[in-house]
Parts: sequence; structure tokens; C-alpha cells
Amino acid sequence: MKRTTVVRIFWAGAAVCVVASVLFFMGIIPLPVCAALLIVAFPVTVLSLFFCWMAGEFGGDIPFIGY
Amino acid sequence: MIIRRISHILCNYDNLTRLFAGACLLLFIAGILLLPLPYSEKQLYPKTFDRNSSLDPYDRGGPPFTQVTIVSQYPENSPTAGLVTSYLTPFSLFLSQVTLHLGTTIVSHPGGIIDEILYNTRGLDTVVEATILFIAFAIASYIYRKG
Amino acid sequence: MIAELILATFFGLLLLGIHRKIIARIQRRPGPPIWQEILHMLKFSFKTTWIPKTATPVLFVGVVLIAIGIWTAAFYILVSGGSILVILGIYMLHKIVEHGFGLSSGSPYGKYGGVRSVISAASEIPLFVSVAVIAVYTHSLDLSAIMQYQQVHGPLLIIAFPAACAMFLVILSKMPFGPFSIVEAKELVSGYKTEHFGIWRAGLEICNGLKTFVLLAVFLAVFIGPLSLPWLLVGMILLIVILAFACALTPMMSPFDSVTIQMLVTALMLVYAAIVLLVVHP
Amino acid sequence: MINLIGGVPLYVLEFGDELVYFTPYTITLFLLALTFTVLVLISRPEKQVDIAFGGDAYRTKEISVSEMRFRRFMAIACGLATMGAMVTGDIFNFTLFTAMVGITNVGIVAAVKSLHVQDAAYQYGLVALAATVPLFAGAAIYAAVTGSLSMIELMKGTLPAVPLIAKGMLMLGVIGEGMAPFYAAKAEMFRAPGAPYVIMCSLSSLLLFLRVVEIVMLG
Repeated sequence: MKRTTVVRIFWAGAAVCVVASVLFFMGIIPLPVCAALLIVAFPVTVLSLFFCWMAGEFGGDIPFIGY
Repeated sequence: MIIRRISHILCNYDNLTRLFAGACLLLFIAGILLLPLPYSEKQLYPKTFDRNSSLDPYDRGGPPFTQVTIVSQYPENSPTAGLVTSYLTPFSLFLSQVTLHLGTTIVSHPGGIIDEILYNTRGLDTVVEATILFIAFAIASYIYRKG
Repeated sequence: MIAELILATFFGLLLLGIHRKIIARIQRRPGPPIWQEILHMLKFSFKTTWIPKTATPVLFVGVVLIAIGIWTAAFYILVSGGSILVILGIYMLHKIVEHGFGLSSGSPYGKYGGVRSVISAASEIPLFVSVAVIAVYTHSLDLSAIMQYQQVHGPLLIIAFPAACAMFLVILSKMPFGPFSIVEAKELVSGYKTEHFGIWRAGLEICNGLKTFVLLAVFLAVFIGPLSLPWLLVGMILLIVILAFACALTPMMSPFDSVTIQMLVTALMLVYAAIVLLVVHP
Repeated sequence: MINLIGGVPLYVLEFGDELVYFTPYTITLFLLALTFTVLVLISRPEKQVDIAFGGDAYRTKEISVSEMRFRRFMAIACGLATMGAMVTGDIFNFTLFTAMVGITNVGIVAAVKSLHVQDAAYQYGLVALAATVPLFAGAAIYAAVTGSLSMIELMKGTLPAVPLIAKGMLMLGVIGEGMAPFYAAKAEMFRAPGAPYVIMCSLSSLLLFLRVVEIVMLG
């Protein structure tokens, strides 16, 4: 994946997380809806944040099989 | 040590059937000891058979029943419970409406026979049972073909 | 809500760091600083990452997302005072995450870790017996109702002490370096996480932090009752100290022995549940 | 005694004489089964690396396309059966889905070309076969004593109490599908390559166990 795509995914995920929390605080959406949004968005946000810090440019490698 | 001995038995999958049989045996013995269980009379099969009832399991032949009094849990959901055509697939239902010769449950799909056994009272069960048969057949045929 | 989630994650990682530090001190080692696990998470997140050639990519990545997702769900159930059965269900399904991590890479070490985690399929069964005992007392499985019951009748830790012991044992089986943590044994390199390095491991660390926080908070909520936030944090630190002592002073068991012991505990718990059922609510 | 174990039913779907219902508990389990079934659908099997002991040689196991197709089909069937067992509101229906999970679990590893795994699968199949006896017996006692198989009716608490032996039989039947202490064969089946499919074996038995815990607490 390109870095720009990852960055976009991160901002989209972060926006969902923040907006859901704000809407819950204002009492517009109930907790289950807020939780459902966060359960989907939070893992994606975290991983894409990490990924855009240091995305690998190489392909795969063989796994560790001992010495 | 006793723990090590038990775990040696548990970790060998050749002992599995024996272990499970033992567990079943214990449970069934406990079941027999508890035996006089209360019996809910409001059941599909009464304990005394009414030979005139259309539900009589020993009744062979006679005119096919059209509507029988079956105790169902949610009668409002299953108005046609007990009818031979009560749980037909849409296609079978279409066939049964077009012609008298096709579309009864027995001939339309393998679950049909089980339908008859269950007296057509339970909807999803018949589908699942037919699926189990199908899956078992698929495994057997795959293994047979691949040797 | 997102702020609480992030704070809980970091506090959970801090708890794991404290756990590690205490174990080291008991064993007369200096040990890493207590924020080591947080640093770990950040360190892994800055590493170059790829997916192994032999892996199944969708599962390899998907299982990390699922790992964080299920514990996020558990956290919100805890916050909203929902059914404890759901939290324990998620706790049990954490096993699937371990299988996914272990098997998806194709590495033999990961596979051994995954197989071990199937072997330890017994570790959560005492949990359900203790849940049944709690249900006998409180007539409900909602966390909020359980906490209300304890406000009236005093903590369940005293009323149903064996149930608390059983749940303690189950939490112990999920702590690193414990007697039952057979999936993380040294002979398996890193067990199920051998091939998940870089950001995948950072994701797993986040899952671990959240998991530790939720498990300890659930234990306190179910057996002590409602606590204000400072007391909750103090209680969790106290609990992790006890867990660290238990982990440091016991050797790791062989995989099948650990299962047998957990089964024996289950049998004892069943006897206890029968007594409760007959004596408390005849 | 205890009302609404898994929470209030949010949605009830009518299926003739059987109901399918979603509570917060069953919906969580259902969504997990669904997630993993989708993963099975879209992921390809990994290439498992094998070390030849005594040397430093290693090789990867390739899964042929026909084998992959069959196993994927079985894993999806297993996922569907698990989903069904999670949401069904009928005890007999639950036992049927459980039996189907047992069969599909054997199917998932039946195509693996490894004698060890196939031996384990055979033993597992025997136990799963035997487990249907207490399973259906339990359901039969439920029907005989309470006159109802509907979990929603049992939840209401108006029916006669379910005897402990029926609950025990239902439990033993599900435990026979691969929970401890009968886990040995399942652990060996896990050595088979094809991670997304093999995971369904374990997921299904864990979810079934979680559901049966809810069921035995009803009524």
C-alpha cells in the first residue's frame, strides 16, 4: 500500500473515533452505537498510524525457521 | 505423580473415545438414578395412543390427513403446521401448486423424508438435517475420489 | 470515549511493566523500568515491517485487527456495566487470536505456539463455574447489578471466596511468565508471536495492555464492588503485585500438566457450586 | 431463576415453530463467527514451513487448488453452522447445528495429506459421533419434561424446572465436540496446514461452548 493511502485511512479512522466520542458526549448517539463505531475504527486507526510511521518498501521474506 | 499420570492419559488421542465413553457412562448412570422425571403431557406424542387420531404412529394407510391438531409452540407463526406441504421450498411449493404429481416433500428433496418423520411441524430443523446429510456425503465422496 | 480507551491501554501496559519489574526484583535481577512495555510498543511501531512470504496475508493482518477489536468491545461492556458473560466470552475467544497469530505465518514455531494454545483450551472453564456461582447469589449477570448487590451485601470476595480464587487462577493463566502460560514458553522462541514483528507486534502489545486493564478491572468490579477511579487504579496495582508474586514463585508447568490442574480446579469448583446451590438456594 | 442471561432479546425472527433471536451476547458471538467466515472466504492458505529434523533442510507445504476448494467449502459450512447455533432459539435446532459442526470439523482436515492429522481427525470424528447421543438425549429430556424446546419460553421461567441431568447431557455433548478434557485430537488436527480453515475448527467449538453455557443457565 502507498503511504498516502495509509495516511488517509488513518485520518478517516481517527475522525470516526473522535466524532463518535463527541457525539456520544453530546448525547446524540447512545453508547452501543458509539462503541460499535469505535470497535471497527480503533484497530484500523492504530495499525494505520503505525504503518504510516514506518511502512516497509520491500516484499516479503521467508519466516524464521531456526538456526 | 497423579497429575502427570492423568495428563499422560489425556494427551493421547487414542484414548479419546474411551474417555468420552466413560464420561457418558457416568452421566447416564446418574441419569438412571434420577429416573422418575416428570413428564409434560402437552406433547406431540401422547403416552396413550388414540387409534382414531390421524397422528397415530402405527396407522398404516387410510386417507391422507389434511389438518391435524399438533401442539406447536408458536401456532401463530405456523398456521399450516401438520400439512404435508407446510414447509416446502419455494420451488417445491410452485410445483405442488402446478401439478398433483410433483412437489410433495418426499420427492422434492432429501430432507423430505425427514419432514415426514417430523410430521412437518418444525421448519428450520428439516433444512439443517438435510444439510448434515449433504455435508457427510460430500466428505465421503471427496475422500473416496481422492483415494 | 476514545480518550478513556487510550488511557486504559497505556495503564494496562504500565501494569504489565510493573508485573515484569516485580518478578525481576523477586528473582534478584534489576529488571527493566516499569514503562518498558510502553516503550516496547512504541519501539515495535517504528520498525520496518512486512508480511512473510509464506503467510496468508488476510489472516495475518486481520487477526491483529480482531485482537484489538474484541478487547475494545470488552472495554465498552465494562464501561457500560453490561453482561459479564459477554466479557468472559471475549476472554475465551482471545484463544482464537492466539491460534490466528500462530498459524497464519506458516512458521513452525508459530505453529507450535498455536497448537499449545489449543491444548490450553481448559483454562477458562473454571471461569464459567465461578460465573454460575455469582449468578446464584446476585440473580443477574449484568456488571451493574452485581456491583449493586455488593453495595448492599458486601463484597463477593468474602461471600464467594472460592469463586474469586478460580477467577484469579484464570487471570493468572493469561499473565506472562506465569505457571500456566505454556503458549509463551521459552523453547518456542516467541511462541505464537514469533512471526508477528514490527507494527503487528505493536498492535498485539496494544491488545495486551487493553486485555490486562479489562481483566483486572472486571475482577475488581465482580469481587470487590464499585470503586472510584483512584481506588480502582490502586486496586489494580495491588492485584498485579499479587499476580507477580504468584508468577515469580511458581515454575512453568508442562503443557498437559497445566491442563490437568485446570481440570482438577474445575472439578473442585463444580463441587463448590453444588454446595452453594444446595445450601444457599435450596 | 435468572432472567435474561445474555441480555434482552433485541430482535426475534420467526422461523415457523422455531424462533431465531439476537441478544447482546448472541450477537457478539454471531458477529465473531461471521468475521472469521468472511476471513475464510477471502484469504488463501499459508505455505507451512517444515523443518526436516537432523538436517538443516526445510520445505514448504503447498496446498493443491482442489484440496483448497474443498476445505474452504467445509470451513464456510462450519462457519454457517456455528452462526446458526449462535442465534437459534430452539434447543433441538441447536443440537442439530452442533452435530453439523462436528461433521464439518472432520471435513476441514479430511483432505489433508498427513497420516497423523487424519488419525487424529478419525478419533475426533468418533467422539463427535458419540457426542450426538448425550446431545440429542438432553434435548429429548428438555422436551419431555418442560413440553417446550423454545429457549424464549424457557427464559420466561413459567415452565417446569429443567432437570440437571438434561443440562449435563447437553453440556457433555458440546464438550465432546472438542473442549477439554477431550481436546487431544483437536490439538493434533491443528498441525494441518491451511490456517484460515483450521482455525474454524477451534472457533466453532469455543463458540458452541459459550452458547451452551447460556442455554444451561436458562430455565
